[in-house]
Amino acid sequence: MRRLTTLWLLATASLLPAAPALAHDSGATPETIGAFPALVGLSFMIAGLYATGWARRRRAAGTAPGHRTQAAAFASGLAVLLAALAPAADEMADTLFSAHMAQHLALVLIAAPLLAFGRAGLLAGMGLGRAPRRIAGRLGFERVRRTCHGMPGALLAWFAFCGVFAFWHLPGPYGWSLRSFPLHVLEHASLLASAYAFWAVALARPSAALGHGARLAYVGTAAVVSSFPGALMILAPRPFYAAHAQGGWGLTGAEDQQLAGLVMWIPGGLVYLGAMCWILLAWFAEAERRARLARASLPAISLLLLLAAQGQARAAGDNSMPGDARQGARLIVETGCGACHVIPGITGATGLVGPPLKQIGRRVFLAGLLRNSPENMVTWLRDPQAIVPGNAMPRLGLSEAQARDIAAYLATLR
Amino acid sequence: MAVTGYERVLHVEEQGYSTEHARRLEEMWESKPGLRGFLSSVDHKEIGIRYLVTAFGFLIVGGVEALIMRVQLARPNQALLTPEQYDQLFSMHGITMIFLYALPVLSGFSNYLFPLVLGARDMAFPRLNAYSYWIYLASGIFMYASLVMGLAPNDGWFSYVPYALKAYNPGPNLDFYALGMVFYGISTTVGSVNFVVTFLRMRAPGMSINRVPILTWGTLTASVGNLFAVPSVSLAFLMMWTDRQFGTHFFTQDSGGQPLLWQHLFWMFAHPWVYVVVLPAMGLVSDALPFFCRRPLVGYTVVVLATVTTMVLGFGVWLHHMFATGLPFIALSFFSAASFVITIPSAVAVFAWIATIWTGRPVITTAFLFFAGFIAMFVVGGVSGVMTAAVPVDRQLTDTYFVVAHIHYVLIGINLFAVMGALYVWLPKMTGRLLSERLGRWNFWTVLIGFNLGFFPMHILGLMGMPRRVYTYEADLGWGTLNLVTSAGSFLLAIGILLLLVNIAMSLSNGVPAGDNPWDAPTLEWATPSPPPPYNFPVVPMVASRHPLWEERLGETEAGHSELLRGPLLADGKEALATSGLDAQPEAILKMPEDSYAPFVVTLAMSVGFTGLLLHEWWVAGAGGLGVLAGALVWLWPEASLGQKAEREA
Amino acid sequence: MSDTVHLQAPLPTGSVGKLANGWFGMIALVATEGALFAYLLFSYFYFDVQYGRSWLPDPLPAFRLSGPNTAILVVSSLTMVWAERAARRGANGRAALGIALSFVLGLVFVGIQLMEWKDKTFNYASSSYGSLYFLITGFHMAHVVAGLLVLAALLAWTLLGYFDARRHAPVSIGALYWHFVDVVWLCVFFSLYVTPHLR
Amino acid sequence: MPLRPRTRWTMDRIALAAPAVVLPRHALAAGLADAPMNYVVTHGLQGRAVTPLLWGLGAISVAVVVIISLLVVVGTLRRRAPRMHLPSDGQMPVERPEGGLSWIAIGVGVSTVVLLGMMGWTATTMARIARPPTQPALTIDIRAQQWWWAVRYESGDPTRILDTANEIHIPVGKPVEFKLESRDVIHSFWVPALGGKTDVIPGQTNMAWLQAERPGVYRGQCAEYCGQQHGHMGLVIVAEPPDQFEAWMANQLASAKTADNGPVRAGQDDFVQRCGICHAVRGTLAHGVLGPDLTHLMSRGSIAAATLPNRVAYLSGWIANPQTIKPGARMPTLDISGPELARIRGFLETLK
Repeated sequence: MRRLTTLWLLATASLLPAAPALAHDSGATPETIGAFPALVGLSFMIAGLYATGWARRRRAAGTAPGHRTQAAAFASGLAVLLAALAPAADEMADTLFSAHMAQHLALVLIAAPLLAFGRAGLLAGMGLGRAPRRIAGRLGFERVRRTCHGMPGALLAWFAFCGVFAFWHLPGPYGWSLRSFPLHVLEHASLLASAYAFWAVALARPSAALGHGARLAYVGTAAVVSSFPGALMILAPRPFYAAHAQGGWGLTGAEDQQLAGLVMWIPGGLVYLGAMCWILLAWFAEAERRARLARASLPAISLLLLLAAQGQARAAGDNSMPGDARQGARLIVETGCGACHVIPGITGATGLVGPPLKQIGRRVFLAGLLRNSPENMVTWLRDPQAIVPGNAMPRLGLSEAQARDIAAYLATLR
Repeated sequence: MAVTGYERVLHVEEQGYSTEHARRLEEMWESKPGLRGFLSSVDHKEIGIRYLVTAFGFLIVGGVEALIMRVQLARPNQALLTPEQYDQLFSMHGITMIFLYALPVLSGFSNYLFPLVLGARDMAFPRLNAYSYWIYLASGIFMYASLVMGLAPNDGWFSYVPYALKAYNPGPNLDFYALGMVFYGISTTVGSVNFVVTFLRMRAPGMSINRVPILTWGTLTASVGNLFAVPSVSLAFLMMWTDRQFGTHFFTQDSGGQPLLWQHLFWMFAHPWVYVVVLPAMGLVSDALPFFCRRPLVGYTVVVLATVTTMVLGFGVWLHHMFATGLPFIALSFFSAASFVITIPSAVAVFAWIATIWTGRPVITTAFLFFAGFIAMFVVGGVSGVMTAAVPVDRQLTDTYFVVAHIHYVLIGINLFAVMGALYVWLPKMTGRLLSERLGRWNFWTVLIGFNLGFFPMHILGLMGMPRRVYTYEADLGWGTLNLVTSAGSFLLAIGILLLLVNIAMSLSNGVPAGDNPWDAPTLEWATPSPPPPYNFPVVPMVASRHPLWEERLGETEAGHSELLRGPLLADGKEALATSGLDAQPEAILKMPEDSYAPFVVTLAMSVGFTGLLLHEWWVAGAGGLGVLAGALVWLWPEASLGQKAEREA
Repeated sequence: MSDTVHLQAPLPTGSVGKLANGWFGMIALVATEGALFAYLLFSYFYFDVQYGRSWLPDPLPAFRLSGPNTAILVVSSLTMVWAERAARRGANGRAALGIALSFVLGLVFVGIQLMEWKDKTFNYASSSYGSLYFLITGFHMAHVVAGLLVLAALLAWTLLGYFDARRHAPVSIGALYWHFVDVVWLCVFFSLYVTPHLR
Repeated sequence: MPLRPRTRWTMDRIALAAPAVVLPRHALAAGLADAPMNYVVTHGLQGRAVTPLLWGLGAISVAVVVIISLLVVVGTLRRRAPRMHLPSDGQMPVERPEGGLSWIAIGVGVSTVVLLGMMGWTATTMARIARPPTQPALTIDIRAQQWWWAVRYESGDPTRILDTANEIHIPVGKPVEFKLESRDVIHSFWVPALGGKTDVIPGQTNMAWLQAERPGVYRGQCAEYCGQQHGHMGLVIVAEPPDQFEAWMANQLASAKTADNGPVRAGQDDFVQRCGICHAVRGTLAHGVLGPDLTHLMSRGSIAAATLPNRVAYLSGWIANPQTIKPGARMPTLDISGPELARIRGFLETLK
């Protein structure tokens, strides 16, 4: 019941801004009139999946304050998306290039980051249930995902984002998209998709692949590159988009184009700046959080320091806490870790919800936050929600000894 | 000597500065005596001091140029200088102060202080550090060679085309500048790379990202800014040089060139550059002001955020130097708005300093006075900047003496005041002797009064319509009196700076010994002797708070206690610890290079190359290039002692 | 936080892959070089929007040589990935082969590029387009040549047996530079060769 | 320091500060009367919108500087250490008092509001000066070059196209449009009393407009550094009532009155021979375009781009030795004999 309510709320919320737009779509072509309800329907479906996924996660891991923010971000992202693509907005974008630019920016700089922040992909995926994901896994999607995980994926997203954005704002491709409705749909879809991929990396919890500093550079350089066409439009003395050469709404073609460049350059730039500030603050907040965590596990680690102080050079393996790896493997099967993770050596552990645990023994960080040491692994396994509130991994109710055994097994995955 | 292995466990011990261990470290890290040591040293402290001395040398030369110009302008229709001489002087004055003084002096402080405040033994790339200094010196000499020959650049520091092109400027004057700036850009770039990597990799264990001193944030931000800004100016100058020498058409008005492209490329660089030469200085103040207010800085996080934000915004507003170039009004209005917005982060810093003073218990030392003066001058430069952000007003103000006043309040107010204050704070660390406080008072007040007397009237001269860069003016324009006042003020300012030099000289000869920590300051450099030994720290310090030397008194020990004399020894040859970027966890043991002649030799070869380009002696340039290649190859050749080569089984 | 510092684990010493300062230094260098090309392309497009179609040469830049040449450079990057992987496993022979392949492909790229330059009907002094075309491709060429020197050094060092599975940071760092040269070419190629056809 | 109630104390400071904001205005206004290039007192229509903004921003700036300086001074003196000594004497404790952050919040909040206000004011001002209020009465082409201004009055009627130099007459109360082009390097067209500057850039035509509110002689100058004689690249705008302007125009359109013989004729011949390559005097054989058109030289108030008053002595000196007066100027020092100089001067004096 509750799930249905959430679904309904989300759907209505996303429809609200579109309603007036639907009311007076005079002058819109039959194609666009048909397209918008289709888009609304699609959004409705995605919202439903999202709500289902959201509820599933809550059942598994309980609620955290971050979850509501995520849902709110998702809903507003969807609302912005629909508002930006509503027929009335489309109609204005047909006349004014600056309006069209504002529409694109609403997609890539507002809707996409909100959806990414709401973890739309993950939760809608969870909403699909297991079967489709298993099929996707069989089709080799997982392999693709794993290859793209971390740095290669981040670079790919960066280039896709900047490249797609630049491509569609070249006079040629821009003109094609105006002449052909399918191309126009493709334009908007590819802008949104590449932006989603980009922001998913930029706003994700820090992974070992892309730390905070790297993400600052990631966003900063994208800001420069994708603002580049804007700077050129500001400095261009004549319009170079044939469809908008006449201008409109009291603006000449050149002025309209300059305005578009400025919308891109300044309000657009502020979005990037805001994202950079957010990452920087998150960096600081995490440093604080780690200091707090460190305090909690103070005594055990002091002991290690003492050992080191005596100059006892020992191999890393000797230092790991005692735990039975074989017992751990059994516990992993019992607990059902494989439902969410790919775990080498465990049959049936092919889950796609959490990160694959291949070579986890060699990773630098746990959850992108804790140093990957045996004791931190135990802490994490016993209560992941205490360390990263609102993350997708549920509290499993493991005892200290059980957690130690599992950690011992995971440590062998090198 | 150097024992390497693929990995080892850190050996932790308690060690002081006078133990056998320290003596061994000293032996390893010390530079050779005499000229050999001078040419080969890679010690960051040595290099930092060289930067400071050289930058002050250029400050004095640039200052003398300014004084000569002020004599010429003191009265109407004077003929002390010919127009050509005047043009060369004002151009060299700008080039000197902006490029050869303002950034290098801050690089000097950063070089000296980075490893010390971060708890490291040296910079990330010690040889690159020496290299960046040598290039700076060589490019400075390269550009100054022109003045000696009377062929100095004569088109101002922003060198607008087409006046800078061969058609209007046939002599080699602008070639010196163009090639000199490309040359100089190398120094800035490699220096910036070094600061960035040092910041990310060389922090003491436990010095997480929210515990580093603000001065390193300032320098980091400026260095990242440099990495993105300097290519623009190097490229622009290269294009200018090819336009002049090979008949390319980037900036000519015929064959499709665009004079305005020069302005875009130049200001895309030069606006961020303004922040490059003030952010590290602001960082110095943010760190040192709290020493004298007896409390930590208010709002550490927001100040860091403001620093970064300023730099990022700084890249978006270059067009506000071009409000009068006939750009469309729509563009002007947006850029005007953005230029207003950029003052907000500066306001954050100003109010953080005021709050620190207001809620602290100020100890009024000379350094404090300079910092307090700095805040006031900062605000004068800031608000005059805001006035120029308003397009309609700027179309009157720009290119008048108002802008001259503004740039001097920014560069002297925010850079020189901070630098002088910082000298009073950190020179005792470098030399081991305090500066005289009594002479310091004289120094401060002479500088403050001289500066304001010399530069405040320039605002009014600007409002009275005096354009900048005029070699003389007519009596009936009514600018005589204020120009006389300005000239008098500039001489008073010069006396003030002379007093500083006198103070330094007296301190060197018989100053009061400073002790380790004369200001009872909280950061790591004050835990070392003054001057610090070549290895900086006998053990790698481990940090548990933002203020290691204050944490007990502030009760900020909930995260543990900093350990300054008990930690990893790292004495298996010249070694340093690489730590992770976020929370400074040890990641690797780095092998640090020995002293090396390579940086000096490569610089020498480069100087030969650039001279060849200047003289069109292509074979000389080619020989220089080959020399650079050979030097680089020797430099980069993998060495077993640096852990760059596979181990051979013993 | 000193107490949380993990000192018990053995730390790698010397220049180790992505823990080497040189790796970070190269990233910073790539950033600044990337900015240089961004300003070059900014200048190109600045002229383009000032003058429009009339500024571009007639005929527009063709793909006959530049297309295959681009492919060659991309392949040289792939061989370098392969070489670096081999170096990581300590397979010096394969690493040397990969580096040598990249080097040869780079050399071929330079040759074809020189042919393309010779074919041009304009030169660097005939118009601002000519000046920019030769400046941008020339800058890239200079980077390729620098990259070739780097590859030559790496090849020599690999053949001298300087590297093993634990010590191969110079290979990784050199490879990063080579990939950068490749990616920049894609941007240059897209701007100078592709965009004129997309107006 | 004896403590007084803090409120009064602050009020004193504010009271002291107020004149600092107000006073300079009067002092300035008085001093500026002698500075013809000032723009704090305006005579143009643009200035009516811009000058209040200039004053306003100036006043806010002064106020900000005063307030911040006071905060620094008061903050320093308020709780300063009893006497100067080094902190390391051990007598100065370290503490972390609360309340600092609210300074930043309030300070930045107030600054932002003030900045937004300034932004809004700027935007409205820009809108007011973006275009002339009415159709321009006159279009004047300005061709800037090292180091003088060629002036051409445009007209649809070819007989009413007028060439002159450095001195521009305009009718009062009507907007005049300027088309700005450069023959060599970048200059900037600037007549401060009438409006802001616009750069003159080779290869592009910039537009500017000015409207004089009161009759008068307004001095202008090149504002972008353009070489050795940048400092002496002046110009003058003479704003006149429309009828006077028309009369001036009529006179200027006429060719020079030439003599058929006598000393003036000899001077004219000398002029044509020695100066005619660069200068033009309509009605004679002198058709040069490298230097200013001298057809009505004596109607101008100044010579050498508003560098010298147009009097006989200066004119002679200038013809004889321009390189001493404007070193580097494009006009060479000609080897002119005394009698020759006298003849040429005599001819020039007839060009009314």
